[in-house]
Amino acid sequence: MSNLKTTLTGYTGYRGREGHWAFLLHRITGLGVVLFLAIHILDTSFVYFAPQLYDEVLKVYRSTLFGIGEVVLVFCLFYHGVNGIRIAYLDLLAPKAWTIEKTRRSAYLVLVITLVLWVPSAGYMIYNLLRHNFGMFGG
Amino acid sequence: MTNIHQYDVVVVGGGGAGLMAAMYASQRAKTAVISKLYPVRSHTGAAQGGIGAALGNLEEDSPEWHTFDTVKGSDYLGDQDAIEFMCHEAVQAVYDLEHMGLPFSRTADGRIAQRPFGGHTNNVTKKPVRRACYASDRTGHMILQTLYQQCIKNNILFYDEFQAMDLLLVDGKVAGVVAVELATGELHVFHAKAVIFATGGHGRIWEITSNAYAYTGDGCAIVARRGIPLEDMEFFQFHPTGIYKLGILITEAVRGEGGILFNKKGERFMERYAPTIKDLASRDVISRAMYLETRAGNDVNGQRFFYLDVTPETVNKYAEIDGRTRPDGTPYRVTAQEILSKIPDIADFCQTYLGIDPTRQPIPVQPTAHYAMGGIPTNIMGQVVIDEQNTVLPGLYAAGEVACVSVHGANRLGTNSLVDLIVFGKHSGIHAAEFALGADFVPLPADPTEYVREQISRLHAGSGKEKAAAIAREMKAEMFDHVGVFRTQEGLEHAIQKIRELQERFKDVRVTDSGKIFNMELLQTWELGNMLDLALVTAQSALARTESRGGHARDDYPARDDVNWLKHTLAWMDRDQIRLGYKPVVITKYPPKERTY
Amino acid sequence: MQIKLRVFRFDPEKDQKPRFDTFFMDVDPNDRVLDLLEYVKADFDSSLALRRSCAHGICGSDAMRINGRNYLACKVLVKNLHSDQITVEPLLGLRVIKDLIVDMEPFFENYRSVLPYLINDEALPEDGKERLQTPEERDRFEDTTKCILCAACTTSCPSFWSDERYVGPAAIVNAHRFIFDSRDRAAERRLNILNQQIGVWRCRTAFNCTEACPREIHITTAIAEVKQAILSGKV
Amino acid sequence: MSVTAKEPEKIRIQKNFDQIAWMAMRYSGVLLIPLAFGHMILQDVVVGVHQITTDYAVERMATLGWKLYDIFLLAFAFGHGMNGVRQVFRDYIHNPRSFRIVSSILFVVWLVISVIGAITLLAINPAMGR
Ligand SMILES: Cc1cc2nc3c(=O)[nH]c(=O)nc-3n(C[C@H](O)[C@H](O)[C@H](O)COP(=O)(O)OP(=O)(O)OC[C@H]3O[C@@H](n4cnc5c(N)ncnc54)[C@H](O)[C@@H]3O)c2cc1C
Ligand code: HEM
Ligand code: SF4
Ligand code: F3S
Ligand code: FES
Repeated sequence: MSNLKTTLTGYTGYRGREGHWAFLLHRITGLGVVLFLAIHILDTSFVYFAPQLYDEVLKVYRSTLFGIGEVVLVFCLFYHGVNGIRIAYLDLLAPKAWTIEKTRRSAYLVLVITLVLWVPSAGYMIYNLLRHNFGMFGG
Repeated sequence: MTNIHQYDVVVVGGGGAGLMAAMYASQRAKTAVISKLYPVRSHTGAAQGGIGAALGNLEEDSPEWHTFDTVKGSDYLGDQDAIEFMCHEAVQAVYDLEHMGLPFSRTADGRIAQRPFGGHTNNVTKKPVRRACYASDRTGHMILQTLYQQCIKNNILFYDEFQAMDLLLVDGKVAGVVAVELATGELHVFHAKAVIFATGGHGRIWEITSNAYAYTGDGCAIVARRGIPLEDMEFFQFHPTGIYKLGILITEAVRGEGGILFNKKGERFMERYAPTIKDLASRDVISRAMYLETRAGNDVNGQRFFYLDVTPETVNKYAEIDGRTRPDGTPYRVTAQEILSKIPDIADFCQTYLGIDPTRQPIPVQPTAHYAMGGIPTNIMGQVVIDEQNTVLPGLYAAGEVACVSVHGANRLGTNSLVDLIVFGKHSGIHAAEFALGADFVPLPADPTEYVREQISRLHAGSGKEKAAAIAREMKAEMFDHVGVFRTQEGLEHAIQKIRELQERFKDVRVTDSGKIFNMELLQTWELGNMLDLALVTAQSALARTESRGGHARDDYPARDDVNWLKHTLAWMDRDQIRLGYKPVVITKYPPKERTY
Repeated sequence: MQIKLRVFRFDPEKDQKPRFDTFFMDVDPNDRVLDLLEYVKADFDSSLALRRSCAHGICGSDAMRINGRNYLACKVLVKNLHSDQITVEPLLGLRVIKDLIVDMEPFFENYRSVLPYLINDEALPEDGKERLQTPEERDRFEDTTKCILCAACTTSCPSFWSDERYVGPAAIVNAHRFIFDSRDRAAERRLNILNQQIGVWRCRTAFNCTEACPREIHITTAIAEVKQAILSGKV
Repeated sequence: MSVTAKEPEKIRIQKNFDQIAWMAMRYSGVLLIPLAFGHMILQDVVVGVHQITTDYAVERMATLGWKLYDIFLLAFAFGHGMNGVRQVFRDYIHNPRSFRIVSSILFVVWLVISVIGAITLLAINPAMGR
């Protein structure tokens, strides 16, 4: 188990740069998304296996807590996807571009693109959440 | 409890010489290498410029010329039979390295690339010749890596991080070595038929040095304590271009590529000291020129440094003035890019330690203690010889910087040390294996580790009144000031007295760490003892030699004196006294002449 | 300038647990961190244990974690750290033996596993001279010949932290040096070794290795080239 | 010019799972951009959970186009994700036996959930709406 300790020390304590953070975020977001996906497949299957219960599921989905979680999920998928494309592009098409400058810059670019996608989405989702759950904006 | 191991051949040291010896010895005899550093950490890895061999890949060259240049470079103190042997063997040795995988830089037609280097000339035109075979500016690194790789391939047995502390002699024959295992603090006895010392130099005695922390002269000190003389210890090379204050080496190759030295007036002062090859004169000549310039007040800011300029503008300007051409006859002109590609590591040092880009700014340099020409006397087979008659001590070998064959005489030419390692490393390996096959083990003494234990317990038993660090500091400063580039009787006497005083004070040092595991303090304090001993031998040998020759420059005896001093110094450490003796220089083809560049 | 130096200490013969010793000292911004550690040994606590030799970034002895990142202590100047607090710790992922000294054996074992030596059993040129190689062929692996086996890369790699069987960037760099050498004939063997579970596929391009390499080797590029060679079967 | 005139070496590499998985992660990832991003943007952002009802879900899943889309998404996203999880576990679990057990469990989880998802997608038809 000393490896686990080393790993955690390294993940949190090592002052890695962009590549290190990109790796950590990619891993965390990937695991987050797959966890959600597993649950999501199962709950959606209620539509077929237990349609009555699906309404309950939808209630949970509409809860405030879940709404916030959903905003996070959207970030996770956006980040993971955009960064995944960065990795796939460099690995498959431009292996020579795995250089310090390009890695640093592309890691920032990924963050920017993610935010460009996420911020409006999150805004709209929060708007909906506030409207439906808190009756704001004439909801 | 001590651990006893038995090998036909034990190699002490895992640098270029040690690995080469191990590779050849292990082909025939059961061999082990013990090294206080991981072999790849050895100082051979620091060598930058190149390895000299008359391959003639770019222009006409011959081992004869290489021989003559080396003899001349040695200020006629080198043994000419050994030099001739080395320079002829060099060619095959370089091809051997290539076959082992060494990634030499290449010429356009795929051959090993070569560059000019200080003191290497075309004997006919007297112009610099391209003789230094190189792999960028990390030739030594590539030699060390390549040899280590081959050792792995050949399953050579390594005792990494084992520090030898004593040589076992029984009735004038080698019985083995005693080493401490750093990781456990345990003593190990290596019972051997033949022992090869390849422990490198001792440049850490001086304050400003290009040498590694590990360069504490363990090999010389160990054998000297066992009654073996040290040869030509007064000859220590000061390399003219160490980075100001740090001593980090800026290879001669920088001047080979066209770099020029300037004093504070912006004058190319080497024109005055070596009118023919100017900035590519040999090291002792340039270091001495710098000293004289300093004395004349021409050093920059009065701080004893000069500028080495490799900016393309300067290089091209002076290449034009000198009429330097490329092999195809076109004028020699360079771009910043080209310079960078030839000396990437140097550029990196300048960037890291000085924050300057050498293709835009000049590099501040000063002479730095660099290379021990002297050491354990050997013959061309690497056998240690212990007196004026060159009597062989059976089973004991030395190779590399620790040895004095003597091929470098009073001054080593750049690139010749790597040649020395490879050639004599190889031959000592071959010969040691041969010897071991025909010899029996000499029985170990009753208590083989006694002397080492005694030395260690003394280091623990000191009163603690004195600090090792302070003693080291004072020794280095004293040596740099008085046993440096220029020496005088007064200075040397001062130094000798000071070192004796430091040796006394050293007895009051106490090692605070009483542990066994990686007790670096203990070992480093022991190393300081070695350095003090060698400092004394160096100063004593220098005081006796009342002439100036190569790396040994006496202010009070400025001329070379072939009548009285064309001989090698031998220095014995008899308890606390240094006894000096002399043996003749071997001269075959080249009678001494005045040495001008 | 005045700095606060914190040094990781652990003496296996005395201590149950590691501790940090703190030293306040006046230093020159141009001092190397190695110089500071030498000041500690000279003036404060001579029992501090570390490896070092060349003092100019060429022997690979003194890789360690400085302010949380791997450097050679002799190649990083105080001013480069932009801080008056300096924390020095041993490399992560290798067992600490004493103070800043770690057990390098697993690292060298990984290195040896990739056949880091020239293999070519074909006859040598008849004239006994060098095997030919063009400057272009030589350039192909120039970068990876620079490695000094300091382990700064491997011990900064998240994949290595979690599993020291991963051969690690340093081993791949040294394999690369031979795979792309036109004189070598064992690329196939090396690529098959690196195609294993503990080989190149463990690299998640976390890039700490390249950031840490004191020789500025483009490690991740080299790893990517090896991956490509495995996939395409071409070197 | 190549003076060594080295024959391009014919190198045979033993194909293995890691190598294939590495490629698969990248290709499936690229494919997942339209699939996963599309799905998420539509469902979570544009439509939003508050508009989603059982009827909506049934209707959508019953349309042939969306059915295909969802099946692809299920196959690629969950496969990609579960292999990702397997790789992460492999970083931390070193005992080969333990790892074999864990990956078997992951495989079963993947299979069961995928089958449940597949049945749902395949079986739903418009008639099921209320
Ligand atoms: C910066 C620099 C640049 C140089 N450039 C050039 C150049 O361009 N061309 C050239 O020809 N020469 C050059 N030289 C000189 C040359 O590199 C050295 O003289 C040569 O490498 C010495 O090799 P060696 O094998 O004798 O010793 P090293 O390579 O230093 O090996 C010594 C070995 O002995 C071991 N050792 C030491 N003491 C003990 C002990 N007590 N017990 C066990 N093991 C021990 C060490 O661990 C090490 O493995 C340069 C030197 C320096 C410092
Ligand atoms: C949207 C498009 C996506 C792209 C482009 C993408 C790309 C990638 C890539 C290239 C990797 C391999 C990383 C590596 O080996 O270094 C990866 C890993 C991973 N992906 Fe995705 N992915 C996407 C969507 C998803 C989805 C939807 C999930 C969850 C179901 C997911 C979960 C994971 C996980 C868990 C990993 C392993 C992470 C790790 O090894 O650290 N990915 N992804
Ligand atoms: S690749 Fe760089 S960081 Fe890694 S061991 Fe080699 S020199 Fe050190
Ligand atoms: S840090 Fe590790 S994950 Fe790859 S890019 Fe370097 S080896
Ligand atoms: S001491 Fe040699 S690399 Fe730092």
